[in-house]
Amino acid sequence: MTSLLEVKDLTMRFGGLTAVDTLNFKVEKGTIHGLIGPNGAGKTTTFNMISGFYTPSAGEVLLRGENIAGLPMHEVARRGVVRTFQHSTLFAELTVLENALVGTHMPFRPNLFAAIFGWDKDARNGAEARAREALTFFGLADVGHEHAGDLSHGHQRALGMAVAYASHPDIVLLDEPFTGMNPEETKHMMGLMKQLCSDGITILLVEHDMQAIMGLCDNITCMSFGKFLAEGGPAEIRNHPAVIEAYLGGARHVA
Amino acid sequence: MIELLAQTGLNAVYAASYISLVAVGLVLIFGVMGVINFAHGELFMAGAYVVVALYAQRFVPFFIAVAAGLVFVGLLGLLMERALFRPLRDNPLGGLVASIGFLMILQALAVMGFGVRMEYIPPVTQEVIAFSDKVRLPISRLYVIIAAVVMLSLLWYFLKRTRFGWALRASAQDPQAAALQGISVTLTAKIAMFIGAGFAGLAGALTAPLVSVNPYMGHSIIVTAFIVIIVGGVGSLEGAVLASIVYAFVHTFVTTFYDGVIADITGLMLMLIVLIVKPTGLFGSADRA
Amino acid sequence: AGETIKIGFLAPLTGPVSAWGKPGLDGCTIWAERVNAEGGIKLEDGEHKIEFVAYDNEYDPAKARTGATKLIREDGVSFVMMLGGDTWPGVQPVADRTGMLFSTLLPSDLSPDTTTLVAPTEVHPIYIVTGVQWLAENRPELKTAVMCAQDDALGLPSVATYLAAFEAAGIEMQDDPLLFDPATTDFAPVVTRLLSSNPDIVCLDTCYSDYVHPICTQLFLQGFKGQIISATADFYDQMIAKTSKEFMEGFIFQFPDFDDPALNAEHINFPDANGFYTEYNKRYPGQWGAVSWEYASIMELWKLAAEKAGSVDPEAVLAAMQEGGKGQHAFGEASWWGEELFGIDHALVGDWPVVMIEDGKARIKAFVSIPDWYDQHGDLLIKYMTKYDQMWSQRS
Amino acid sequence: MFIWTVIAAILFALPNLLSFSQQEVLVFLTINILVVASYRLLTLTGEWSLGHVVIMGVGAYASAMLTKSSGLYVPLGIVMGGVVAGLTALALSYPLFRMKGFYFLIGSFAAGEIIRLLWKRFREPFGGTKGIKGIDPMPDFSVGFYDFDFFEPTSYFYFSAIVVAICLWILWRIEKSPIGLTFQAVHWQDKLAQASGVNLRAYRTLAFVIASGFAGIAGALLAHYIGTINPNSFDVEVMVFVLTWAIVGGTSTFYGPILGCVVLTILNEVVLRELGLEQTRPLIYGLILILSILFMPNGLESIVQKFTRQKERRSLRPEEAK
Amino acid sequence: MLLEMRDINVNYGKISAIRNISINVPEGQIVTIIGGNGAGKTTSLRAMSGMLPLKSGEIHFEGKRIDGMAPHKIVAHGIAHVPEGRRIFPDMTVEENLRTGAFLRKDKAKVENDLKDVFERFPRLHERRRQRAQTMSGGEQQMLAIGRALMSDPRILLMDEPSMGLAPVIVEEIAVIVEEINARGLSVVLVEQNAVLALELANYAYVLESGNMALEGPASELHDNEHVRAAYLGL
Ligand SMILES: Nc1ncnc2c1ncn2[C@@H]1O[C@H](COP(=O)(O)OP(=O)(O)OP(=O)(O)O)[C@@H](O)[C@H]1O
Ligand SMILES: Nc1ncnc2c1ncn2[C@@H]1O[C@H](COP(=O)(O)OP(=O)(O)OP(=O)(O)O)[C@@H](O)[C@H]1O
Ligand SMILES: [Mg+2]
Ligand SMILES: [Mg+2]
Repeated sequence: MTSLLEVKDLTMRFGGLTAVDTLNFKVEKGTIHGLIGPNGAGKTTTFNMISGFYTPSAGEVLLRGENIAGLPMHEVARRGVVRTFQHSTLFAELTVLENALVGTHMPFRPNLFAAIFGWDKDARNGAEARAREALTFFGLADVGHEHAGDLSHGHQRALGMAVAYASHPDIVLLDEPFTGMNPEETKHMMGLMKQLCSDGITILLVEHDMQAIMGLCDNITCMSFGKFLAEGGPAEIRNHPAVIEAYLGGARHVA
Repeated sequence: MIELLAQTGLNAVYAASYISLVAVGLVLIFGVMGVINFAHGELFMAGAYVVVALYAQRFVPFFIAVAAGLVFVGLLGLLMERALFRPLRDNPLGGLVASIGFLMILQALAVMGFGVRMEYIPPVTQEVIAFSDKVRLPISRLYVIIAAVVMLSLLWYFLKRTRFGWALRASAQDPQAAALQGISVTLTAKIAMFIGAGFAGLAGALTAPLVSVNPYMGHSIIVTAFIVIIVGGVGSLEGAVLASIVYAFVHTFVTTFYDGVIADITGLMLMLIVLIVKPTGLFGSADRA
Repeated sequence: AGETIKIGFLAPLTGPVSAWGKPGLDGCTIWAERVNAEGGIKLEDGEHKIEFVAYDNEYDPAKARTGATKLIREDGVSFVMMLGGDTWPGVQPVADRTGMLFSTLLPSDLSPDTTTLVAPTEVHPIYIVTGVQWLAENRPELKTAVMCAQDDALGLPSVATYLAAFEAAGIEMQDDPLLFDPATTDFAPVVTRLLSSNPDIVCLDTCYSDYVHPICTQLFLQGFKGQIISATADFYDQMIAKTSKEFMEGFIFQFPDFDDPALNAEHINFPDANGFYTEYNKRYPGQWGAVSWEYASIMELWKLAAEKAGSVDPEAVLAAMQEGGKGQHAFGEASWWGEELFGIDHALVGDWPVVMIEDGKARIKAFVSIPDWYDQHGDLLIKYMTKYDQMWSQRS
Repeated sequence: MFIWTVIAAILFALPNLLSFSQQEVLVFLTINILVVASYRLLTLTGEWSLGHVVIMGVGAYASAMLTKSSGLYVPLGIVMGGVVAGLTALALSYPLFRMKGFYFLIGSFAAGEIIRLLWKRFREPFGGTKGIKGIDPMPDFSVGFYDFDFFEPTSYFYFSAIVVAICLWILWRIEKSPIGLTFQAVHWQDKLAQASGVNLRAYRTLAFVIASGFAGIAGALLAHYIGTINPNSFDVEVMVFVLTWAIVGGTSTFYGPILGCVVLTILNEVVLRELGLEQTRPLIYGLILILSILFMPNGLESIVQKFTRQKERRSLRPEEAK
Repeated sequence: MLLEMRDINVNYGKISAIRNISINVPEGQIVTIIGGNGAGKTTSLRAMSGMLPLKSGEIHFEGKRIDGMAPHKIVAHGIAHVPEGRRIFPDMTVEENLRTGAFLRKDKAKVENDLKDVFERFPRLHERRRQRAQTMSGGEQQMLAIGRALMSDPRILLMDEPSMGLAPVIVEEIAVIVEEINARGLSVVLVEQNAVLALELANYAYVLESGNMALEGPASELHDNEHVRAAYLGL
């Protein structure tokens, strides 16, 4: 059986530097998969290659067996791979509802002539319904008319996920969604992700917050200096000597 | 033929000189203030009018008038910084509109002060270095070449060898973070505006006896300067100088061997081709666009 | 005295082309003061003062149209003077509809479609043939020429005319005319190219003074020693100062200073040219140029016609102006002409002065007849005009 | 609906309240409204072009040439002007949309200058520097109760106002549609938009082509009114005016740029001229630009917004009281 | 008292961000400010380094009043700020970024020494000293921002969430750094979401809640405070 997403010998070179080096891992459908590693290990670069932001120097990105490496970002998105960004990247000047509506771009592709003459009532209603559904899912239903830039930090994070959710993704790539959150908010966010997952959406997660990683992931891949280091469940990874050495350290300050 | 090539080469060196003075000023201002100074051509014009007012009408020695041109236009730059660009720091489109307004004002003031007619400026010197009968470099043009080389070298030294260069780059990239390193962003902005505008004024003042000085003379120079800084890569001083040289040679040679209108089209095509091949110009980096 | 008569002045007064409008308005102001001081214009119903109403068209056809509407329909002017060029086609529908009498400096605006537009002073660029003819007659040793021109609406017809004139005079062109962009400021490359073929004559075409001055300076600095011919040489004293008296000696062009004694001659129709020149220079020192007197001379023509007609009704004035196919041109009686080139005989053509710089001062050397030249060489002119798409039927 | 009827009635009455030359200004103003409104559509995607006025010129040239040479019916020519302008934009989008921001700004300027140089250089068929004269006017016709005489500014105003109103309606529909939203998304966060499946290049091009098409229609309207066009009618100075209208008016609402166009045109063409400030006009206009941007950084629209918001609040209060 | 903030109020436009905040930083101590999102921690730090104008209140540094001064003047007094969001200079190389941190310093030899120091602490920065800062990974940029602040040889270091985006091993390293520079006599103001870490390091702590000062006290006391444990430590 093919996995939902598989990277095969994925490699990215910047000049003389090999940021990602023949990396291999598989993400199974319906799971939350963690990708961890020291700073500069190549996690964001891997995300960028999967999502089409970079074209890999070598290797393949297989989505349900189809190689999507090198496709432009919007094409990758249309195949069901949707990413969110480090920091809260949102349409700050648009309202929350409008943000979510942009997210419905793929399921309800706008049509110019229909839009002018108003023949797209169904599509618009459908898009709005989906957008509201996404907002409700992430507890944002009440703030739909506010500008995204005015939202609190936590709400902005939730909105970022709602935008992704609205586009009916098969798999979402989340890059450090927990940064800048206090333990309370982290817990809330973890709840949201579990909901996403139970909604049938696969998650690939990069994070340095071990509370979140260990609490969420079914499977964790650890990389270091661009290379595969270890893989396994949270318990396994937590106690993996190489991972402790390269990444976790004494974990004196980590929950 | 050799002579024609040599003379054309000399013509091109001169053109490269004044174009690069103007273009470098424009880049400096864009780099630090983040606005496109549409009034840059009019600063050039203002420099020329200083020479009209002092040298042509009041018989102040030419080089003193040129220095005055540099300083006066530099001060205009400071005025723009204080009155327009500082209040509009977070509003690049606003800065653009303000510079357009300033352009109109400068033009109108020139018309009111001096009339629309071309101004007369007595020649500074009529001496010519004659390499041969057909290869001649007028001293007045040599002044421009020397001034460009000297001023650009000084600027280069100033930027690379003094802390100001750091300050300039840092405040261009992130003014707030620059302030946190102890850099006075306002001072940096003032210096950049003074130098940027002053260079335009210097170019205008020096070339004033060689061109027809009128209130609308800024237009063609700014069009050229725009092309040049785009080809060079916005924000890159080296790029601006290199592109000035390339543009001046291409334009001058095409003018001499074909004609002036073809030269304009060639210049623009050159720019489009550079941009198609490298959308950020020769020296530009992708993220500053 | 009766009601004041208003004359529209519809030309660029601001912007880059304003040098073609503003000095003309200044000249007209002086002209009007002089006429009004003598009581004004004498019509059937008595004397009337004259007043100019100006509208700045910024050399934009749309604004010119607005201006024409305002002048005619709101200010009630009796005659509208324009620079013409780009702005005329915008005004043309207004002229056709209102029947207002218009004048232009540029006869290339003429066409049979509009019967109320006249080009009564500067029959640009046809008059330049006189300079070439005079040069060929008086300096037969000059055999070869080169030419440059700005690539615009004035440059091209005049290129065609000079080519015809040189061919008629048996002077050989050594190179195709060199066209440059009107925005050019550095003329060294242009001059280098011109001089590369060692010509006897350098022809500057109808360059504006913004071009003539730097080109001459460059010719001087790049060591040219031959003959220069140009349509205009406004502010030639400055050119002399920028080059040298010797260099400019013998420079030929077509626009006299109005203190020239030759303008006191009986056949000249510009009243007290010398006095006008003095007054103009007093008020606008250093601003005298071709444009300064041309609009005023059109007014003089109009005034004579209006007085003859006894009214300012445009139709009547035009009829009086053109009575017998003759008109009172500034430089003497002339004929209404132009059918072949412009499709209509609305250009006033007669003698035109050939001016030469002698000992640092412009002097009229001769008045040469344009119609005579045309009778002999008209086919050449038409050939080149056709080549440069300048015939009225070619104008799109 | 009622409000639109009132506006229509006012527009109908408007020319009769004006002097002849003001009627002329009104015609040009109407056309310019379409120019800024179409420009706004492009700026929705965050790109500021300096070639918009040249594209408008492409429409003008196309319509003028088609009606002149092949005798195309003028209204069809106007539509074709829009089509040709749109197609030109489509061709230009290939090189131009490799650039962004400042590069696009100057790149579009260069592309425009090349087009203008081509007009100047090729007397056949573009007429060279003199451009095209004697462009066919709109053929007069009668609708029973009103005789359209297109020499009269009033008639042409009614005609162009109808055309412009239709165009504005379409532009407005687009802006308020999911497509308009996508344009804004492309502007504010192009990466996030892309991650939502938006084809950036396609949407940028779409906005450019639509905006250019309407600019082309505006150009054609202008050409058939004045009867002449030349390369200088579409030079960067005109562009600068469009740019200042759009920015001084404001960039956050549909009506902002239109407001800027109306207010600045009235100030420049009517008020300053009436004050007899013929020759100091550029000076005062420049001052107005600077002061308005300094004191209204969010544009004229911000005043309107303040006003309407106050109204909203006022109308809310009684409900709160309940 | 090295740094003293008295009754500070700061507004963003019309919106009040912090109200009547007083914070004292004694010489040689580590002080932490904790609080939820939007509590006003960043705002407080920005007020200290002069990046935001005060609505009211006073700030004294070594007895001199510094509020109202331009930020670059305040920095010259010896205040270094690791800003939220890193704010590195994207087009400069790593080394250039670090040297910009020493912009005001004249003691060349010591600057070189400090540079070596930073490179030793963050070998990754040394390895990449010629790389354009923008292309560094998120965590690498954070290291760079901290290194840059250290390069100014400050008297007091304001750190806004220094552990953000860093791998657990590096977070430990940061803790070590803070302890070490503190041992050298530097004062530190630490803003952290990772309250466990912050309270462990700090001598004294302030708790902000939606712009108001909710609690303050010695760090060890707050660590045992019920409310703090529930709200910020996730216990
Ligand atoms: N455009 C680039 N040019 C050169 N080097 C780059 C470029 N982009 C990334 N790198 C380098 O590649 C390595 C991997 O970077 P990446 O951003 O993938 O790390 P990461 O695992 O996401 O780290 P972090 O946890 O700190 O975010 C880093 O060392 C980085 O400096
Ligand atoms: N630039 C700004 N403009 C307007 N309001 C702002 C701005 N920056 C912050 N605020 C508001 O000021 C308040 C305090 O924000 P501040 O950034 O100081 O919080 P913080 O405690 O640092 O939060 P975080 O943990 O999210 O960094 C918040 O309500 C925030 O929304
Ligand atoms: Mg990363
Ligand atoms: Mg903060």
